[in-house]
Amino acid sequence: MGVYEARVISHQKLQESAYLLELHCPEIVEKAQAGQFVHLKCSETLAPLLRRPFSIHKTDAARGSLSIYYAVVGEGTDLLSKVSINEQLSVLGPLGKGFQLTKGKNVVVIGGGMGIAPMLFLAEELSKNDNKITILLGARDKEGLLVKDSFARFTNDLQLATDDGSLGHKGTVVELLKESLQDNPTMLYACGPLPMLKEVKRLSEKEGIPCQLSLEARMACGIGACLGCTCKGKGEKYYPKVCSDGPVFWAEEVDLSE
Amino acid sequence: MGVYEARVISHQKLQESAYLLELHCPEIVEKAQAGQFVHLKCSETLAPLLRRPFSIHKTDAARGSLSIYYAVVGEGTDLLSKVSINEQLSVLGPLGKGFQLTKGKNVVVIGGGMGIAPMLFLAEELSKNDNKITILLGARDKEGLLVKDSFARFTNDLQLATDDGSLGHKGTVVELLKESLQDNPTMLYACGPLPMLKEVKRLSEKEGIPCQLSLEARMACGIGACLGCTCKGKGEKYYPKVCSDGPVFWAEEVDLSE
Amino acid sequence: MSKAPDLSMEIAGLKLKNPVLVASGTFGFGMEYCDYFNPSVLGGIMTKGITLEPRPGNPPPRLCETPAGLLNSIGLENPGVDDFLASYLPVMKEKFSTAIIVNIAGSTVEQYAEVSSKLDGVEGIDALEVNISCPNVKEGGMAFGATAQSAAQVVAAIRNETSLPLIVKLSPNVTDIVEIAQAVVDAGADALSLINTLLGMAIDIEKEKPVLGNVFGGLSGPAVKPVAVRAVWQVSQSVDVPVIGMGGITGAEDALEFFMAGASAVAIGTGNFTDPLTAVKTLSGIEEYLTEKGYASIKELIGKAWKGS
Amino acid sequence: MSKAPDLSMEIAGLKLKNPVLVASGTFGFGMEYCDYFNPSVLGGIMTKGITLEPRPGNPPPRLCETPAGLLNSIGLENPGVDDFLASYLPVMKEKFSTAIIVNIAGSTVEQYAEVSSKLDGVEGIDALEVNISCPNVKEGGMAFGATAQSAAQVVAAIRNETSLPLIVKLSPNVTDIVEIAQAVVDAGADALSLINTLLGMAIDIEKEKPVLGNVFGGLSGPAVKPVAVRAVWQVSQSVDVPVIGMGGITGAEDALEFFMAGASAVAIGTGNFTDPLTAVKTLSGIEEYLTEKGYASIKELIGKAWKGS
Ligand SMILES: Cc1cc2nc3c(=O)[nH]c(=O)nc-3n(C[C@H](O)[C@H](O)[C@H](O)COP(=O)(O)OP(=O)(O)OC[C@H]3O[C@@H](n4cnc5c(N)ncnc54)[C@H](O)[C@@H]3O)c2cc1C
Ligand SMILES: Cc1cc2nc3c(=O)[nH]c(=O)nc-3n(C[C@H](O)[C@H](O)[C@H](O)COP(=O)(O)OP(=O)(O)OC[C@H]3O[C@@H](n4cnc5c(N)ncnc54)[C@H](O)[C@@H]3O)c2cc1C
Ligand SMILES: Cc1cc2nc3c(=O)[nH]c(=O)nc-3n(C[C@H](O)[C@H](O)[C@H](O)COP(=O)(O)O)c2cc1C
Ligand SMILES: Cc1cc2nc3c(=O)[nH]c(=O)nc-3n(C[C@H](O)[C@H](O)[C@H](O)COP(=O)(O)O)c2cc1C
Ligand code: FES
Ligand code: FES
Repeated sequence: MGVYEARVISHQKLQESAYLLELHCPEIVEKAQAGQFVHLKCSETLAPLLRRPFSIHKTDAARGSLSIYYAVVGEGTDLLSKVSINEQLSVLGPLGKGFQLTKGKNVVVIGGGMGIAPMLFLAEELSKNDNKITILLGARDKEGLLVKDSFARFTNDLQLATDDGSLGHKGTVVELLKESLQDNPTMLYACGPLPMLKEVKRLSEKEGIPCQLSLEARMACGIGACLGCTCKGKGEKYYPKVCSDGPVFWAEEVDLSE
Repeated sequence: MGVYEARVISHQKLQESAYLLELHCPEIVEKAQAGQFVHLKCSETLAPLLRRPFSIHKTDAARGSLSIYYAVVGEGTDLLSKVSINEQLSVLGPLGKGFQLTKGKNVVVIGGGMGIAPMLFLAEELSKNDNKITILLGARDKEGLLVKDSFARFTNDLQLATDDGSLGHKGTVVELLKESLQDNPTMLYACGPLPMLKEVKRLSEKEGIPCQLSLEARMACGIGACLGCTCKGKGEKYYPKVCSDGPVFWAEEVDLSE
Repeated sequence: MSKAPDLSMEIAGLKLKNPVLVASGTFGFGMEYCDYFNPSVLGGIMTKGITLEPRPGNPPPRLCETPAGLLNSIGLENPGVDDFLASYLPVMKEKFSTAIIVNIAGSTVEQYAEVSSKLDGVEGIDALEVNISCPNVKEGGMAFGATAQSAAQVVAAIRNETSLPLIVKLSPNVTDIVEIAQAVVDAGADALSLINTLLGMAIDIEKEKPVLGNVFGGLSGPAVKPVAVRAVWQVSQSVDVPVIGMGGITGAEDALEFFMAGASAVAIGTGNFTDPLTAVKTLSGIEEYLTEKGYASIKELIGKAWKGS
Repeated sequence: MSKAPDLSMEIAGLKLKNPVLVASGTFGFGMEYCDYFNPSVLGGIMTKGITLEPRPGNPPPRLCETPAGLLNSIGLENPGVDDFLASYLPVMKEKFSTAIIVNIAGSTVEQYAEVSSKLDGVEGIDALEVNISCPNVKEGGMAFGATAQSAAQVVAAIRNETSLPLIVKLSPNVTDIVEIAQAVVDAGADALSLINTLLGMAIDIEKEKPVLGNVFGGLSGPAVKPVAVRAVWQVSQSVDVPVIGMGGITGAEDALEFFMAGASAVAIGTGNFTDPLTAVKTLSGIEEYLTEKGYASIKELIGKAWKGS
């Protein structure tokens, strides 16, 4: 972990208001694990004041680069989208607790919306370990699934869902999951909007399948110092910190009610 | 006067941290008078919060454009310097009370440092009215006088001064003025740093020559509504507003002591 | 097809065509902004603070920009009530068909009373806004707003002199704003404005002295919005009179926060400086929001965040 | 060749190698930042607030970014004084060769006293910072800091239990911070920290309810700097003990404002989040400034803006 000035190597608009940003940062790449994130300063001014967390979408050891896949949703990501090649960005990372990898298992990877972002790195890592991987990606429309091809390399079973039916199954990724469960997976990995995570958690509990969820929370420090990015825990730990106890949690560790 | 979204037509780095920015804004050009200024939003975010005032350096009726000549001194001008061609900037203008023009007189135009900026537009206007014009420009070094050639068109008597002697007289523009006074000018026009303005005012009073000074103050509204940009007045008016009672004042109207 | 949402609002008997005003001291007497838009489209104009005698204001510099904020130490520069009535009000009356709310200040209770009595019954004045919270003059503002007792005293004295709707403007520079709010309502306030500026200052590290000629200034702008929203939330739940919310509004989203926190109207201050069209844009943004969400009236939003759905 | 300027400072008998600290609650117990720099280069570390019993803190969401500011409602989540002594302090002692200032809070005067007595005489603790100004918990903070009397009462009770240097942290959410400062100094404070956060809130206009789980939060960051500088200016001129200034510092220029306003040391809070290196950069920036301007010691700058040259 450290703070680095990372040079922008490539920056590509993928779909309406979603971008792929590649940063040169070998120090982070060397240590990064799937499910971890980086904390980025999106501007040099005080607007916005805080950094913004983004999952590591993929790494390229040869280029010493990591990529993030992000959507423009507000001021920070809007400013980020205007950053040019060769500009430097201040990056903290790699941060947080990533996914626990499995070996020789039958796993399902579920990504919904921008929750697709961390799943590519995860898929790559899982594919190295002799797992049987099913990947389920969902989005509003086919535009939201433009990164699907990068996933195809890591699985023979890539299933897509869109709300408007413009690509793959018309409906939610949770519906795809329900079918996949008949295949008796032994591990679920999920990242996506809260309603999706709630459903995945419910299904995993019902079926008794271990399940790892990547959560989001508003962050300040990003490194466990401010105690700001809490979610609701279960059992002893009242309020786990998403940035350092997570972002990846076992489904049973967290309470997703609002 | 109005608020306009003006497109950047050209943007040129002139010298170390000084730029020439040309904005397409026919509405302002049509009404602009020498000595007036525009109030520019340098960023789309809240950093910095306020607009920044800049003198109108020149106008080009055919292109419907106005130019400002500015130095990077802080956050706002730094952001401004990064603006690209075809971007839009929000501009208020033309604002303030400009220079009172003369006809058939023997005038001296004195610009020091970035105070050179409004003097080009002034020189052009004066040159239309059958005046005998002496132009005195001063700067730290010759880099600071790169705009000098634009002035040459409007006078046969362009004199330069630099602190380091790298161009023209080694010394201040006030020293040049002292010599020019032997020529019995009938009007002085000055813009520049406070110590220079104080000297010009003192000399004008000593010699009894009418003198117009362009002043600066921190501004908020730029249009006379907030009462924030005051200077010290003389006589009845305690605190004239630089944005609407000025920026150009008769030397005797203002008290330049700090 | 959906009907246009109802934006009208009544505050202290004063009918506003819409609930977007411009805040005292940031809009002069309205004239300066006429080149940019027609102020009559707004719900009302709150004038620069008026005192009994003309005041020159504080020595320059009077402004200092801060992160997302502005420090000002204007110090109530104004032409005085007589000249206001003679020279400014007639022009305002003629030019503007919107509520004219005259902001007043004073150094003594008597001065507040006298200004109020001079403004009472004058045609064209729709309401008074009493500034007991100006941090920029030693007497005549903050001192009165600092305790419930002195605040109530000023308000009672004014109430005695006028039947105009009385809006009292509160300071955030107090330990318990609710206590002061209740005291001035008991003393006769028909509505409350909040917040005035926060007491602040800045130092010029080159000159090694305060930036402002007056040392202290009032902090306004987006930086103070969280304090303002909190004050509106607290006060609107504790009094029975309407609250006009202000502090850092730069657009409709900010304004909506204030309504949901309990404001019945909002005023744009520093936001006018960033963009002279902020008030009109805020107004149209609110209208769009209501239409989009299917609200029939802005009134449905008042206090929504504490009333619940 | 010029000598390196003297950055050392003594506050309440506590010798600091330099006057740049990190503020309570923004630096955990120092461990998290070790990956970014060595905290031992700083003048000291102010710990997260410690209470008698462990506390879970407030429900999420606990953070909301605002223009140039941050609202937090952590609510004093902490392991409690016993676990702090058993598990955290030993690691801090071992890892850090810099002043360790333990920030404490409580819900009753007795709790403050008991925590202080447990920390008294413990090796490795250099000073206590007493938080009587936390706006984030109903009891145990702000309530005590709100009046001179209750503030003095807490401080006197703590003074009774400990001979450690006692730094009392004041709230800006009061009508008269000077009055409170004087009262706590009279009650035994050796130094003052100011400011804690401003009470604020934000509303989520989509959800039509407050953003923070706890409704209210404390506002920090550059947005509040003008309020903090003002408080330091006022208080440092009215008491005879040193003042530690904080509120919105993001670099040396901000820190210099605080020194010139009267601070003897500064602390970086929210600035750590923008850049974990803010504190070290501030320190080196101060050193450069002193060298450039030919000051022999940082002490020459304390209160320069009111003392004059
Ligand atoms: C561990 C982690 C990993 C993330 N990875 C990615 C990623 O790979 N790609 C990606 O596009 N985004 C990712 N995000 C979300 C991303 O951080 C936010 O979209 C970003 O911070 C928004 O910044 P902004 O300034 O553009 O929007 P803001 O102006 O801050 O917010 C815009 C709107 O989005 C909402 N919002 C923004 N962020 C969050 C959040 N974290 N939780 C709830 N609501 C929010 C706000 O409430 C607001 O309505 C991740 C978040 C976390 C915590
Ligand atoms: C009527 C008028 C016309 C102007 N015309 C020009 C012009 O043609 N070209 C040009 O380069 N500049 C001009 N200026 C100055 C210009 O407005 C400032 O340089 C600019 O606002 C600085 O913004 P910033 O954000 O970069 O600097 P900031 O970060 O705001 O300030 C940087 C430093 O400069 C000082 N400073 C900035 N502006 C002023 C000021 N107005 N008075 C005193 N100190 C100041 C600040 O105190 C600070 O130390 C003009 C100013 C006025 C009032
Ligand atoms: C330059 C300036 C002048 C002001 N003058 C007055 C005044 O005369 N009377 C008053 O009651 N408030 C005055 N205010 C306070 C504003 O009306 C408003 O309450 C405050 O600025 C908060 O709103 P804002 O953040 O939108 O500016 C002034 C504010 C500014 C910035
Ligand atoms: C996330 C967070 C947690 C804080 N926790 C504490 C605390 O436990 N005790 C305390 O006295 N102050 C606490 N504070 C206040 C800071 O120590 C500091 O006084 C305040 O934030 C102003 O400084 P800043 O603007 O540099 O952050 C906290 C501030 C933040 C932002
Ligand atoms: S963001 Fe600070 S603890 Fe997680
Ligand atoms: S800047 Fe507002 S009156 Fe001049």
